[in-house]
Amino acid sequence: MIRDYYNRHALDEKLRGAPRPPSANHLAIGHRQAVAMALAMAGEEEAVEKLLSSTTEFAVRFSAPGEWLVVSENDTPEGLQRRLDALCSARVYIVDQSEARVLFRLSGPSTRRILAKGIGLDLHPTAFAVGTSANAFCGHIAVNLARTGEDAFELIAPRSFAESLFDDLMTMGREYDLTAAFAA
Amino acid sequence: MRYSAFSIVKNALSGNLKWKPQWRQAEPKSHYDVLIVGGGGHGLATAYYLAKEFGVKNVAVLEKGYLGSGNVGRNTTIVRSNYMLPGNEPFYEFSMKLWEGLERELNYNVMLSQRGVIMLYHSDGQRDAYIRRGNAMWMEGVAAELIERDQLKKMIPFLNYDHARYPILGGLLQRRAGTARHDAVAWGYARGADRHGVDIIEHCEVTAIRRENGIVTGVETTKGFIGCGKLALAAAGNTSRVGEMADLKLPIESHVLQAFVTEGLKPCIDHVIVYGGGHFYISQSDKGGLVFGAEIDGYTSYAQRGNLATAEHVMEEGVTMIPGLSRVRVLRSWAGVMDMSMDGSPIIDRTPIDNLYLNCGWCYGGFKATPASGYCFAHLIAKNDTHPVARFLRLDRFARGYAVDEAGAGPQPNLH
Amino acid sequence: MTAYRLTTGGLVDRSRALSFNFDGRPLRGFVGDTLASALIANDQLLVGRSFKYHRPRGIVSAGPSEPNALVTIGPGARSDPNTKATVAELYAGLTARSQNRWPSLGFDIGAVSDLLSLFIGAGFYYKTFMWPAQLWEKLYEPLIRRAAGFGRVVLERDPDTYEKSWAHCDLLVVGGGPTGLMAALTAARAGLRVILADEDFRLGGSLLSETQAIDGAPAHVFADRVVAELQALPNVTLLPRTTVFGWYDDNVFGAVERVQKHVAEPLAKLATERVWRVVARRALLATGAEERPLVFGGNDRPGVMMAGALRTYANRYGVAAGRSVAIFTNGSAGYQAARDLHAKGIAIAAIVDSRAAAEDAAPEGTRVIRSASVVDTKGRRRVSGMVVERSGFEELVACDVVGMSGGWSPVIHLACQRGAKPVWSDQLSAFVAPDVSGRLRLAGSANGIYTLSGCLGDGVAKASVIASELGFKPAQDALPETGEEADPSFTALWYAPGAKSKAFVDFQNDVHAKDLGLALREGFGHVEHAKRYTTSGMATDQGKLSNINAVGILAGMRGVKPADVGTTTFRPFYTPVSFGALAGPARDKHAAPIRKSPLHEWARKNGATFVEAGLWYRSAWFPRAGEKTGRESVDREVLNVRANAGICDVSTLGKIELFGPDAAEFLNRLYCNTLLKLPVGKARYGLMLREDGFVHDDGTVSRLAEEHFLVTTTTAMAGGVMSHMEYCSQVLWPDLKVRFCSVSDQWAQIAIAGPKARGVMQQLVEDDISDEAFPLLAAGAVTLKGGLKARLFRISFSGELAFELAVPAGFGMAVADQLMDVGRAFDICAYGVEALNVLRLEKGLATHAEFDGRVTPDDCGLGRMVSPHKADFIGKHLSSRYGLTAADRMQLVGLKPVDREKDIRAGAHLLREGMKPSTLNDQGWVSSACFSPSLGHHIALGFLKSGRERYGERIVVWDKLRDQEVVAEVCDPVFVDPEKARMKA
Amino acid sequence: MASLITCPHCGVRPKEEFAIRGDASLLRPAPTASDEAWHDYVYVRANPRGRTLEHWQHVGGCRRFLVVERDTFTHEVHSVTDGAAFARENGR
Repeated sequence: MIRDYYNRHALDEKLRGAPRPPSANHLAIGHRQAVAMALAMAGEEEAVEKLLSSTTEFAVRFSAPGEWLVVSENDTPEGLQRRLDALCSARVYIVDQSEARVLFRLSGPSTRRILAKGIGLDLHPTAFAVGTSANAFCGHIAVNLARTGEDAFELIAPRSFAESLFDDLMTMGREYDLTAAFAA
Repeated sequence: MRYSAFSIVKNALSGNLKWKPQWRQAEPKSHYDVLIVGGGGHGLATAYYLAKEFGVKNVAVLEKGYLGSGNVGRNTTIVRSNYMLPGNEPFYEFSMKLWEGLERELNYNVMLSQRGVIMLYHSDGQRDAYIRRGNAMWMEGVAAELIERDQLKKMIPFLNYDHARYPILGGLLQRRAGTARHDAVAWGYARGADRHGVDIIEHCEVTAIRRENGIVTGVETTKGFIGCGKLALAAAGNTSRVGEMADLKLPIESHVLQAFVTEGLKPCIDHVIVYGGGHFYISQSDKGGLVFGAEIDGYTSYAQRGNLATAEHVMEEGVTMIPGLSRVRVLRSWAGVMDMSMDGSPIIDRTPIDNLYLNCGWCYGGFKATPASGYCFAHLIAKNDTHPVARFLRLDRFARGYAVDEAGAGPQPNLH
Repeated sequence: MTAYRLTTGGLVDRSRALSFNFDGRPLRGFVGDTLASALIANDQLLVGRSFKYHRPRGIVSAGPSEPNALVTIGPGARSDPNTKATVAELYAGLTARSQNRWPSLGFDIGAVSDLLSLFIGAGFYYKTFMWPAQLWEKLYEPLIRRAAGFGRVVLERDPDTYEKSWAHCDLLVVGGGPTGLMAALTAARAGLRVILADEDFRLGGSLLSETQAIDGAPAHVFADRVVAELQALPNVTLLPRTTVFGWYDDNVFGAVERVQKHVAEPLAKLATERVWRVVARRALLATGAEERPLVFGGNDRPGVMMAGALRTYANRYGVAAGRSVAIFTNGSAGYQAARDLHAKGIAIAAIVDSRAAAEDAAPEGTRVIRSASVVDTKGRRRVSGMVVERSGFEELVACDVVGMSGGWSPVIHLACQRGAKPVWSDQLSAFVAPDVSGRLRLAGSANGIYTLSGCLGDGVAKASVIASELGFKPAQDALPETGEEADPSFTALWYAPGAKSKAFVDFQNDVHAKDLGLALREGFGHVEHAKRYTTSGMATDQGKLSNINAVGILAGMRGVKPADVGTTTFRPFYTPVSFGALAGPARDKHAAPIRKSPLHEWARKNGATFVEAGLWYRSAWFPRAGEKTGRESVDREVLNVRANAGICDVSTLGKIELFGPDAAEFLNRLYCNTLLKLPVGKARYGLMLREDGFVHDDGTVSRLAEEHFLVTTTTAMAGGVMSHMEYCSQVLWPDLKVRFCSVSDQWAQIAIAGPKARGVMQQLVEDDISDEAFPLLAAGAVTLKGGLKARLFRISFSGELAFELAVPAGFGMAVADQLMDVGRAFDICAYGVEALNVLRLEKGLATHAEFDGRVTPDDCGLGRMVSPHKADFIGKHLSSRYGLTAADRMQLVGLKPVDREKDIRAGAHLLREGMKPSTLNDQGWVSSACFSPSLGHHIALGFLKSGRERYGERIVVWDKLRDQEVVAEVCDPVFVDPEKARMKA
Repeated sequence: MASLITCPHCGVRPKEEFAIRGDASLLRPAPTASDEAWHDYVYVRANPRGRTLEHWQHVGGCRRFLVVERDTFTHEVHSVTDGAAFARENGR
């Protein structure tokens, strides 16, 4: 008996139905990324950081000293694991988080004002430049926040919190007609 | 001067010019049988009972600020005896009984209002814990009632029954519990102690404890040296600082707890209501302000001021429990320095120094304990023997493994 | 008609009329009005009744310090009690109601208390109402409560929404008057990120009431120009309608913006109020100064107002509070008001000046009475005259308004909220801000500079200093030109002598000068005691007008300087802030985030009833058609698990993966039992203690590879255990080579339990899971048919043959569906946490009902788990304390009702038969109880003194709270299958 | 403090991102240490009015335990260091 199990996205319920046409401020929900936590072995922190930043095959998000979230748009979870093993062999422990995290991509002219309603970081470009990432609270939920462009941010949240975070972001964005849909 | 309706009328007719100070501004004598450090509720109550019940009249209370400037004047005025553990419940019930006679005892209206304290529960597990507590109260002869949701809806209709994150399933009610006018407690005990000859010395800060041959002989103060036969500490949030002067090692951390009051409103909340989904509690003062608070700010502090993040969290709990509070405006916040103990329960005990006595660790609960704390501490000081209801509240209970941990949170003060 | 709208002038938009309603009366005002200015324009000066004596009270001020004009605004669930009419922006359709009066504002029964005032002075209630005791709650207190309070709150759900926002800036300027505007402009031009907040709906502050020209233009035009420039700069955020209410540590400020308080129907997409948390590198308080009232006989009669307010009403709003205004002043400000009013065509009845000599210019033809005092006012609900006393002679001066001006107090509130006390200045005759820190400064009138040119200049100067400090280069622009200015001096007058009637200090709380005298007489002379005894300064205005006079009066009576009296403590909030704004959006269902299991939808589809478990919603049971109670469903689920098989969502358990050469050693120190030698591919039950020796949490530890472990925690303690592990690894043993990571969200975890569990599982799993291949406590990776990688654990919480299957979260629902599908042939059912609880109870397994933070492993019968051989583990040393090992500790036992029909419920206590209930006789308590469908009667777990020695004893289960006593038999806590044969099958 | 903590790993963060564990000046005694040493470690606190060392965990960020050197009266923060680094330096 061969079974092909269906993989259900944490926001399937929330995003059911035809999406509204995206407004200037839009929330795109990531679909099918591979995400892994890379934990540097003792003493290998710097080496791992260097290796991870040596490639553009995936995005690297700072989580904690010696701990990074690695996000790949192209790899499968297994593929990402293999790629990371090959890149940093014997220096890092890789934990698959593809199913554990949901990606929120927020973009548009009012992005900073929307995020300021939940995030205490100074998001001025001089304080949080493009390419910066860190864990932070958005309201009561811990997320990883990355600036991917002048007016574009990416939030990575634990799967179990995804619906709550989605509701919060939509409330924060209602003043600016924020729309949401799965990423293309 | 005895207070009564008659005395009010009589004085009014002579233009209210003949009222006398409620207590004397005493200057320190060179020596007292008992010196009490801390002119708050507990210190003053101790002095009162020492003089009145135990015949120890040569007593002075030293207060570094103005009388009642500590936690007795900055709490949420709740009085109750709804504890669970045998180390606590008899003590707090003893206190409750003293409260019930306090106005006549002191000839001072402390406005004890037995309006009922209800603690809400939001899950089966929490209900079971409250049942356990209610039955523990009954064991001590204290009436408790389990109010189920339907009954509660009739009693307190404005709670968030339909949209709450954690459903309100019912509550544990102690009808005899309620509130009292906090400042009046300090003033009433001060007046009572004064009438029994106790010297109350304000603006007199203890700067050192003098010891000879392992015995306390007196204290250095900002008003000079004062000798004593026995020294009793009732310094609440400053316990560690005073204790340090006698090299005491204490299981105490000082934490800051905020409280709040809203603008005055016509009567709307008739009970003291405690939210089980957090720590929020609220009641309405006789002046109309809603008085409320919740958890401590979380860090050790000697500053009598709080943090905005905590304040906002308190409000979140408030509107979650009572949605109709949303448009009520909060007038003022203040903060007290709590002597948080390592198990959340108080200490009334001797110390390794023979004539030095300790009263501390009141955490959030000091106000309601005021009469019993004073009584038991006076008992201990006068007789050198622990009052039976305070027998579990010993300083060595941690070393012996007999923590009185009502919250079950372990040795981390900010979790109690 | 006495008060009226001037025919011209003011900054209201006379082309846009607004209709509103006060106490049922339809009235009209203009855009740009406050409710107060519009009420005055309609000759409605009487707006409320006082707190204690129910005296008629009128509008006193034109700003947030207003003590009297408190009204309820808005209908039904949108009503805002105690709103100050002086700051409420007028809008079309506004409805306002007066407060604290019955039956009407004009005729208030409560006013009878005014007649009794001799008997009900300060603190009278402490001296009476003591007999008989039971009458306090029944009679006296309700009477006092009903008479007290102000507005009525509608305890209904608020239809509006609220939000919060963070803001970060180089400079926060508080106050948008002349000082604040110039400061913001200077800083903004220099390139700082600037936030300017002002409580008013229009920026400009005193410039909006000013008649003096700046740079040749009217002051308000100048203000508009500056605002326009600021608005155009990208580095500036202007926040009108925003009150900065608190200064907190690290230069963080709390502010509340009234986003839509000035509309009848708020837009749904906008919050009604927004709380800002402003993180400011520097802050400048340009909060101005407060004019002081004078304390004289009859000073509370409607029509007695602040002189500056009269100016503001005339100049900014184009309204006159009366036709004949008398001024009582101790300084130049009174004259300034008289001049402005006179220029608007309002008659000045007289200026009464407490000083003997002054240079100030009175309007032409105005009578000035020097060295004089007002000792009383006349009139019923409105002032009709005042009694002036000079050199022992009294004179009645007819007037319909008395403007009082008692000098100035810098508004330093925010600067004093963090512990530093105000400092008395002899020169200014006022308390000024202490030197608080370089990060917060004061400028302009808040800094004791009262001239317009001085304020403009101080704003520029302070902003320049700040800009330079932060590394910016401020431009050296010329200061705006102002004309010649009057000397803003005054001579303090705390109490106008010779009062013929009550001279109020605190209007709202009805504290008059004699109350302070009484307080002093009774020993309450300390400023804090006086406040608490008389309630002076404790009203909704927090004594903004009254406190300084109370201090002055106490000082006078005590024969000391105000400096020696000091002030009471300034604390947040500067002006009251709504609960709703401070709470923001986190309320109701959003009070805490909701966590959902990857199997949530699966459970919902299968009809689950959900129950809150911390942040989670867990499936409690799965009712089927015909089942009337949860109990019926739970019983069926339990029996089915024992007879066939069931599946349960256990995804909410905490799951943590550990790696590293020291992972085993780390776990071995973390748990009290031995884990060092746990073989790869095996799971073990683990028990974790706190350092004080009591049980912290339990769970399982699985070794997936030599240096790779997976631990599970209970749902409730998942966060706490993670944190505890982080503490141990980072702080206690930083040299242990271990890394870990939560994988709780990565896996959907399903328990499959029951005698047919293996049959079901084998349908899905490729690998051999026979007892030989996959025995009890086996753990490891498996492949599901079709290729999905999963993890399987042979662990049981039900006492049955059981597995826990973990699959990547997104596949959880599909796999659970599949299990139900293939399980149909095995009579599988879904079961929830209630059945799970019954199953564990029947097995005597402890959970958090038992691990209440006060039990030792031995109390729970798990003493043998505590390794005596390990050198160290968390909790080892203190476990051996006397109190934790005493023979009379309460121990976990089972309880069975002797009469099997009776039920036992959790929370009951235990008593020996025949013993009286008392704390001393208390033998223990029931921690968990349920109906056991397997046994057909109730069972319970409980803690009983020396319980393990007492199996077979009869004990009374005492539940006084529900008036129930049941005799039970003490037994071993394992009720079902003590040989564990079923689990090992 | 009280409002903001500068996390050495994550930058300036609001107080609500942190969970406060307590006194960071205490050293966990050796397993064989005296009863008194263990009692003092678990139950006795210096509780100074003034400078103190406290463990704050950055639960909303890097989840590191930080040692916050802080004044308990003025609430001024003097330093924030990583807990593991602090522990190593102080000979654990």
